[in-house]
Amino acid sequence: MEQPAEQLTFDFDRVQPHIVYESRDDIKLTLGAFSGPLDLLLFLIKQEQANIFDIPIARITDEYLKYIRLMKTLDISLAADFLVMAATLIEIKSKMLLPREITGEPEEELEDPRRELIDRLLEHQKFKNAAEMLYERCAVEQAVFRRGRIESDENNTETNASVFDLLTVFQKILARHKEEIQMEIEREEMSLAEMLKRLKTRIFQVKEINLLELFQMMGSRQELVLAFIAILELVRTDDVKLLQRKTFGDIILKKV
Amino acid sequence: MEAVVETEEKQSRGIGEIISIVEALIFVADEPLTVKTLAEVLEEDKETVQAAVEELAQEYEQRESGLQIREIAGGWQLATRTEFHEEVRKFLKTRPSAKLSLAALETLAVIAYKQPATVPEILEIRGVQSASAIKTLLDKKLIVARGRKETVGRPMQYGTSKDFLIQFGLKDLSELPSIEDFEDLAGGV
Amino acid sequence: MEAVVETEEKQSRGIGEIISIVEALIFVADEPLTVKTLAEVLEEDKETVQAAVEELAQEYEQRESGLQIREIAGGWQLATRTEFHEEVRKFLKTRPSAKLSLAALETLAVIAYKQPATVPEILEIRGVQSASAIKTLLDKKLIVARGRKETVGRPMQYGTSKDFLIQFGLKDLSELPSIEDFEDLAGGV
Repeated sequence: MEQPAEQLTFDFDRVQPHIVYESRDDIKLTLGAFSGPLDLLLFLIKQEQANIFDIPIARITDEYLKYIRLMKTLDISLAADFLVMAATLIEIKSKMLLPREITGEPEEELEDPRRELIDRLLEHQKFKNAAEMLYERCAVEQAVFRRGRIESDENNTETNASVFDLLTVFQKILARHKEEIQMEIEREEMSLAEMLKRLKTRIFQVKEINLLELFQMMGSRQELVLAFIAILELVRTDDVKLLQRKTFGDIILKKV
Repeated sequence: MEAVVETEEKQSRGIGEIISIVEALIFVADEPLTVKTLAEVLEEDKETVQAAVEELAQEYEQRESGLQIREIAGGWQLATRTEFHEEVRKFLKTRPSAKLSLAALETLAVIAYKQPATVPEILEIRGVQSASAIKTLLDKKLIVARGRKETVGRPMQYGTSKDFLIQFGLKDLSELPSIEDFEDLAGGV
Repeated sequence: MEAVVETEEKQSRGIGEIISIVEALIFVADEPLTVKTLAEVLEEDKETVQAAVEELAQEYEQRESGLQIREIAGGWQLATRTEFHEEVRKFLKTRPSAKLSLAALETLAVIAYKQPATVPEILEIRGVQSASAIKTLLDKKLIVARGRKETVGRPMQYGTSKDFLIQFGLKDLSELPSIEDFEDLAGGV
């Protein structure tokens, strides 16, 4: 599986999520999915035409919970993060309801319970805009094409590797290995008599068999053992003899 | 003669010849070629090669070629000019494929600007688990693992890859607009 | 107005533009491109395209480019000029040695994760002979022999080298991503 220097093309799934208000209490989700709770919040704030620095927390919380309920009725699996945000919103809402005079401190010095959320929203918005910029860059880039394959590519069957590739490759090997083991289990077990018969038929056909090649053909450890015993048996009964044409050379099984 | 003739082993090449060889090498390379590599193969100094590459790029520009020599991912590459993308696409019968979700795109933006970034750091900014987006980006080789962060749990850190620069048409990371540039937009919700 | 305006879908192109598009198409094609194919993509007649291709080939000739547009196997192809074969060959040889074939990469992955690993063990996991891959890895100094295993046949054991750590940007082996690192990612798709 060589990898040609292929040019990737991307099409960003840019379907923007959209909520349509059918009536006062009935909202309808049309398309897409929000990339996260912050994304949904930004959308709701925009929808309400609210100021991000002065979020009408009660109204936004209601809308947010409405959306979550809708997702549930539509049986869309909801990431836990959406629920965490719901809890955060409710907490902020309740803090906002506390009468401020009780503390006796001037209002300006009180920390706005929304402060942290606003910061996160602003930070998130920045990256959302950056993502948009990346999208546009890539769209332009897709109008540029690299050269087709040339001869020098063909003898270059190399791949670039990173540690992630190592792991991915290793996982693939393990998966492949598992499959092979399963196949072995399904295979019918062979008896020594069958193996003897198989070897005899083969040796009568081809006269000579390379022992190493024969062993490599065996699909399982059990077959390997059977083949070994069968060969010993055939040598004992003088049906075949074993040859080694040079020192450390391959061992050949030859019909007598 | 007023100039001292140097006795060099290699024959000295004219600038025209250097430009031609640079063109041939950029063509056969399947990745953007750095001036450094070009200089090594040519056994010329980097300044000469840099001048040659720039001259070559200009030549392509001037003769309104269907191709362009451009700087990308720290190297030089031969590629088609954007104007003709319709015809090229028609011939290659390609339609943009391999979708990247909004989530993946956002995750990529976070990694591009915060690199090296860990999963918890990405979660903090995105407000949502990004595991599958990270997996997608790794599969598409837009990001790479960059070792572990020496902190609780030793989380893996991610950064953008060379392929990221290539796919997004960037010379290097400094070509990315600064993240603060997106702030004004943020206020305008 | 004196001229009858034809209602054609495509805008008519000048010869210069046709030449540029022909150049771009020949560049992106994997195989030599026939005039017939070019004419079809461009929706121009074959005579026009033939003239454009010939003009383009001549242009390359005249400006002493490092490349040539040549007719081969009934089609047209962009290729390096033969004069520069020495430099091209030299470049192709010096391509980054960090690149590995898939067989070598697989073998390296098994050794990295199972080290020390013997040839029979690698065979057992990969299901294919890995002798030449092991040789490649030894040549590239990515793995080293680690003594023999005290078992039948006393097979040689292999482990990853210091160069392996350097090339893959790892501080030590504990930095190798673990299955767990990516389990969440893989599961979340």
